[in-house]
Amino acid sequence: MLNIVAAVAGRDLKLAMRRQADIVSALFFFVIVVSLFPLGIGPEPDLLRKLAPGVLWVAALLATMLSLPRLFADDHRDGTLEQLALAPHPLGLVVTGKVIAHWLVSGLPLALIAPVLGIQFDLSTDALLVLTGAILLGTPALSGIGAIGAALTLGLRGGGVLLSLLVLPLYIPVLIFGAGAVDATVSGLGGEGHLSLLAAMTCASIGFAPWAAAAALKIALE
Amino acid sequence: MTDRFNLYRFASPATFYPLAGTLIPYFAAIAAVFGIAGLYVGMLVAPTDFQQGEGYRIIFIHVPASWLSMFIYLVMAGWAAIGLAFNTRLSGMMAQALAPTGALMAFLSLWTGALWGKPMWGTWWVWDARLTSELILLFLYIGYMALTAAIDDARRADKAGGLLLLVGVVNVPIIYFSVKWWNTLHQGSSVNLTKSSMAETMLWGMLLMAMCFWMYSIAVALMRVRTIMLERERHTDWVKAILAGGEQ
Amino acid sequence: MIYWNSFSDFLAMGGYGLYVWGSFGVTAAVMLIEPIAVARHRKTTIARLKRQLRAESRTTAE
Amino acid sequence: MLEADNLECVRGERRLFAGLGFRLEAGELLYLQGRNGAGKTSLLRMIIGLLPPETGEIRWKGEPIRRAGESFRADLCYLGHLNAIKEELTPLENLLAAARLAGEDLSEDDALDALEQVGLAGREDLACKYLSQGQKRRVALARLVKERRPLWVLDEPFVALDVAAVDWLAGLISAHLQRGGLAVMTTHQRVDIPAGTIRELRLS
Repeated sequence: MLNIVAAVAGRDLKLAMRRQADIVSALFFFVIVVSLFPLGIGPEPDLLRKLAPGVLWVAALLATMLSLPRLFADDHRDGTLEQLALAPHPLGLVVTGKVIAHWLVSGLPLALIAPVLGIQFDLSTDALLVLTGAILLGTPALSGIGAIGAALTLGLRGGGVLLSLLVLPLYIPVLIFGAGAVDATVSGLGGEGHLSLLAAMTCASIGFAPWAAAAALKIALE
Repeated sequence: MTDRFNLYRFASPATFYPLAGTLIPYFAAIAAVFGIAGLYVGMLVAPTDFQQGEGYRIIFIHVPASWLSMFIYLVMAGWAAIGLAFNTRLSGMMAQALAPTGALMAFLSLWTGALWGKPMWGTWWVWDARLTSELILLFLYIGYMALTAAIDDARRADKAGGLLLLVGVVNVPIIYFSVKWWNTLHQGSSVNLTKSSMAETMLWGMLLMAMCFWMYSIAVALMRVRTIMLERERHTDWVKAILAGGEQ
Repeated sequence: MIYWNSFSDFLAMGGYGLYVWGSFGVTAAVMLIEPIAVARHRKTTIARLKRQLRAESRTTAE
Repeated sequence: MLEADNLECVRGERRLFAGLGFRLEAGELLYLQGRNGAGKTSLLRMIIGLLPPETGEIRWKGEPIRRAGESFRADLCYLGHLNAIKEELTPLENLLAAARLAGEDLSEDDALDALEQVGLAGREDLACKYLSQGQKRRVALARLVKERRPLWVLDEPFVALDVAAVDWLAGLISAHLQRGGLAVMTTHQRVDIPAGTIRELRLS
């Protein structure tokens, strides 16, 4: 069972490594969007500190959205998806592998670069730590929920825009608790509660979302 | 066994189409009766609210519209579950027929909420948990309609839309509680709908209006589902017979 | 039984007239326009399907 | 072993076929014929279980394939008209990855051997995007060399192959049938398969 998850994740990672430009451009998108905000709203540290959690999280959502349309589209176009659906294991496990690989190349880099961007917003060390932790904990849920949207819009006209329309409303709880964790730390309340809720949401969506996405893929393959 | 047989029979578009046609005028008439009664009680009989003055009368459409917007989403998800489990053709058509009405109810809820908020809270929009959730619900409706519209094959549209509805229905409570929690954290209790002990006539007015909205939604959805049926089943004999028979 | 003293009182809604009637007006408009739009859509659909049916029967007859 | 009864296929608004059935035993090959749009590919997709039939049922070893699920898919090898290879990976990597994802153990020696048989010796380490159309098809076909699953479903396997490759593939399918395997395939060109019983099904 773990074999197949590892096999799929390993193959997707290998493919991503041969196409590093995709990872790098999503990351740069994140950096640029976040850096635009101080230019737009002014350099007052107090204001920036207040806005930082929201800005960083919204940018993280958008950066995740960028890579989602390709999650299944490449495999669909070259026929690999059919082979995956015909393999003698549950399709949900295959999707789990793909979601893990997606997180490793989209969510994880965001978490690693987020503290650097947080410094632009004059966040304290505590807040930077919580920010990294929140993005680490929350982004797997984004990949999981996003997989459902990517599977539902597979092969459709204007799939990318439609995907954002379907997925962004479902991202709201992650946004609220992710930004809330940093916010609470900035205002000295402690973000542990938020972080544990984020972790719970991530566990739930990693367990549930791949199966919903697998059902959507089967519909798309009919 | 006969019950089961009948259920299946009504689930077939060929039997449901004429049945819906007969039912629509009744639902429309019931909606009108409830509407008149509700407006009479709500607008003419009910006394003013001691806190909110006459402005509270918006409640007679705001609350029914909000209820219906949530209720219709649940009903659509129910149809979706039936459709995915039993592969019935009617389910997807019903879900699609209900979606625009549900979206309109969500819109009305937001619109009346804004018009209520302005005199009461001094602002058109507050990030109140209820209003925010209602906005997200509207997004979910729009997402569903956009998805089903983007898929050319009707059966695939039904199944994909159904799956989205089920995912949405799981998420709605999560979204509601996270927004609520976020809201209390940020706003404190400054904005709170005061739960004034509602006069009995007011409650009656609200219930009557809710019944009116409910019956109205059924009537419109049935109208819409009949068109969808004709379109989807245009190659079947029963539709050809109807078209040849010159029905308006 | 009726609560209002005069019709102009009713219209003014204790100063909230704009908001109350704005809500009720838009709701009434929506509930009027929606069935009309659905009925019109139905009519055009039926007309189009009839045309298609005629075109089909003509091609099969030939 | 493979039976289908009363299959009906509706795509969009069109009914492609109805009341279709067949039986296929070990060592037999089923040719699906018919003009474009007759539903050949749809029937193949029904047989592999991706497309549920409107009515009717397909059984493998007596059990409906929808119920058999994974145990049916463990007996199935499908080659679609898409190659299912990754442009960024080398032929060798493609072959090994495909085997792993299909839940099989394929040693590197076996994979190299298969690539040699399809005439790709010396190109094992070149990313597939540098290969020609025909060579890419050969990478896809290389999967069949070590394939020992009993049921092969092949969609237009001879397209884009030169004469020598067509003969080689015909020999491969023959060997599969001789081992007691079953094969279902669509093809425009008649190719002589030297062994096994050949059945035909014409979709109109």
